[in-house]
Amino acid sequence: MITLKYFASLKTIAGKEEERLDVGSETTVQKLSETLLQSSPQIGEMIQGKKVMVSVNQDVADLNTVIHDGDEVAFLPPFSGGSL
Amino acid sequence: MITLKYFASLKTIAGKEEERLDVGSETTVQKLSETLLQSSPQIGEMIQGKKVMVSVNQDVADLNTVIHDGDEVAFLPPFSGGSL
Amino acid sequence: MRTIMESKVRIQREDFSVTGEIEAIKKSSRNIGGITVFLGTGRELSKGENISKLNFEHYPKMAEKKLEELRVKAIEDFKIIDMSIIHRIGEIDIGENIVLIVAAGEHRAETFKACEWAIAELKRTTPIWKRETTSTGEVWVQATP
Amino acid sequence: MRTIMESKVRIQREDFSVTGEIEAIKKSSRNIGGITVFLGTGRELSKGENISKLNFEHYPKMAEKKLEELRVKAIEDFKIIDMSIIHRIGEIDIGENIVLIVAAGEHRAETFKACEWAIAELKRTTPIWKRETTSTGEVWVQATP
Repeated sequence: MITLKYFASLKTIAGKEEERLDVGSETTVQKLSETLLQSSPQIGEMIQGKKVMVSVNQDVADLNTVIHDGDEVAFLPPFSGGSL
Repeated sequence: MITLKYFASLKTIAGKEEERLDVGSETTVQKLSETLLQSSPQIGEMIQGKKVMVSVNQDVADLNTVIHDGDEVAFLPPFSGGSL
Repeated sequence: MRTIMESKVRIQREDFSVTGEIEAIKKSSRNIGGITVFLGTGRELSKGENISKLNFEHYPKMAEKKLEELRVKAIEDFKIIDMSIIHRIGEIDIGENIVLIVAAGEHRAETFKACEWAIAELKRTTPIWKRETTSTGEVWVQATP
Repeated sequence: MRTIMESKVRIQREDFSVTGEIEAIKKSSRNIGGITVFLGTGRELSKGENISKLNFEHYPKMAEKKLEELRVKAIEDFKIIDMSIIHRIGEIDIGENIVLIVAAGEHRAETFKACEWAIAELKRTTPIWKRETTSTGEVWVQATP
């Protein structure tokens, strides 16, 4: 089981903040995005189109990053901290 | 009568903070420095050698600046405010 | 050691004291001659629209980790003595403090460079998001220049 | 009007509050998004010598006039919203505040530029002098880079 986290505008798009997903013992960001294309097409497209950043265990990831059982994967829209 | 003001290191060199001098109704910084070469040779040389800045009525002056009766002339060593 | 490090990088709901943070960083060294501070505050106007309030959300753990990496890199790269970074989350009114970066060094030049780099880098790399509330509704700010 | 202008440029013996000055400048506009602050403090080491205390002297009237000119020019040239400049005189201990420049603007870039320009220009044009007391005596600092 891995944990998926959605932030900011993605929470509204995904309709949730967090979900748990069984992906077996190992997968990749690319494969996860393909899975999501079924369940949350908009999110899956944003990942593949690099409209959102993906992190695995709080580290920035790319499509080839390997995801292990127990990992925390987060979908991060463009940041806007810092006030201006 | 004009007022001469000495600041920082120049106070020690001149041996005073302020003095009053009769220069007639009009003179120049150049002529004043020549007068000072007699009374305070080191100060006179520093003015002519541009080691100190001169102000007339709080405005930066040069050797040609005219000084009128009643003016305040100050001798300003290089500034060192601002902490570093 | 760990508590000191953590206190120099914080994400918090409550406001902070600029004077308090400066005095805290002064304790790092008796050789600090220049301190450059950047303070980001909530402004009323954004792209021509009037904002009534702001809301900041962050990715806990990752945001703090990014800020700490940023702090360490700023100290090393710009050869400054110390840096602290604080970002508020939650609801922020117009005029209120949002983010604070304090860069302390021996001389001023490197503290200006470090401080300006740090705020730009924070915006680029730290998972914090802003939601603006205007008369027409709420919107997540997607990209800031 | 005159009292407001004067309060934004001050030369004084007593310490100042950075938070207090920031809050004062925030009152200038609800459209301030970035505030860059430079704080100069007394450092212990100068050209390899240990300093026990500092003393600042100024040319009254001329120094205030130069600071006000500098403030007006910074606001105009860098298109910032407001600036305040405070310089302390008299005896200053190591670690104490010496000089404060607060530059407030809509965006951060211009406030960094204005603040850095202002402190450099202050050193160049404002008749304020520093005397350092070390173990070997007192010396007027003649030129600082």
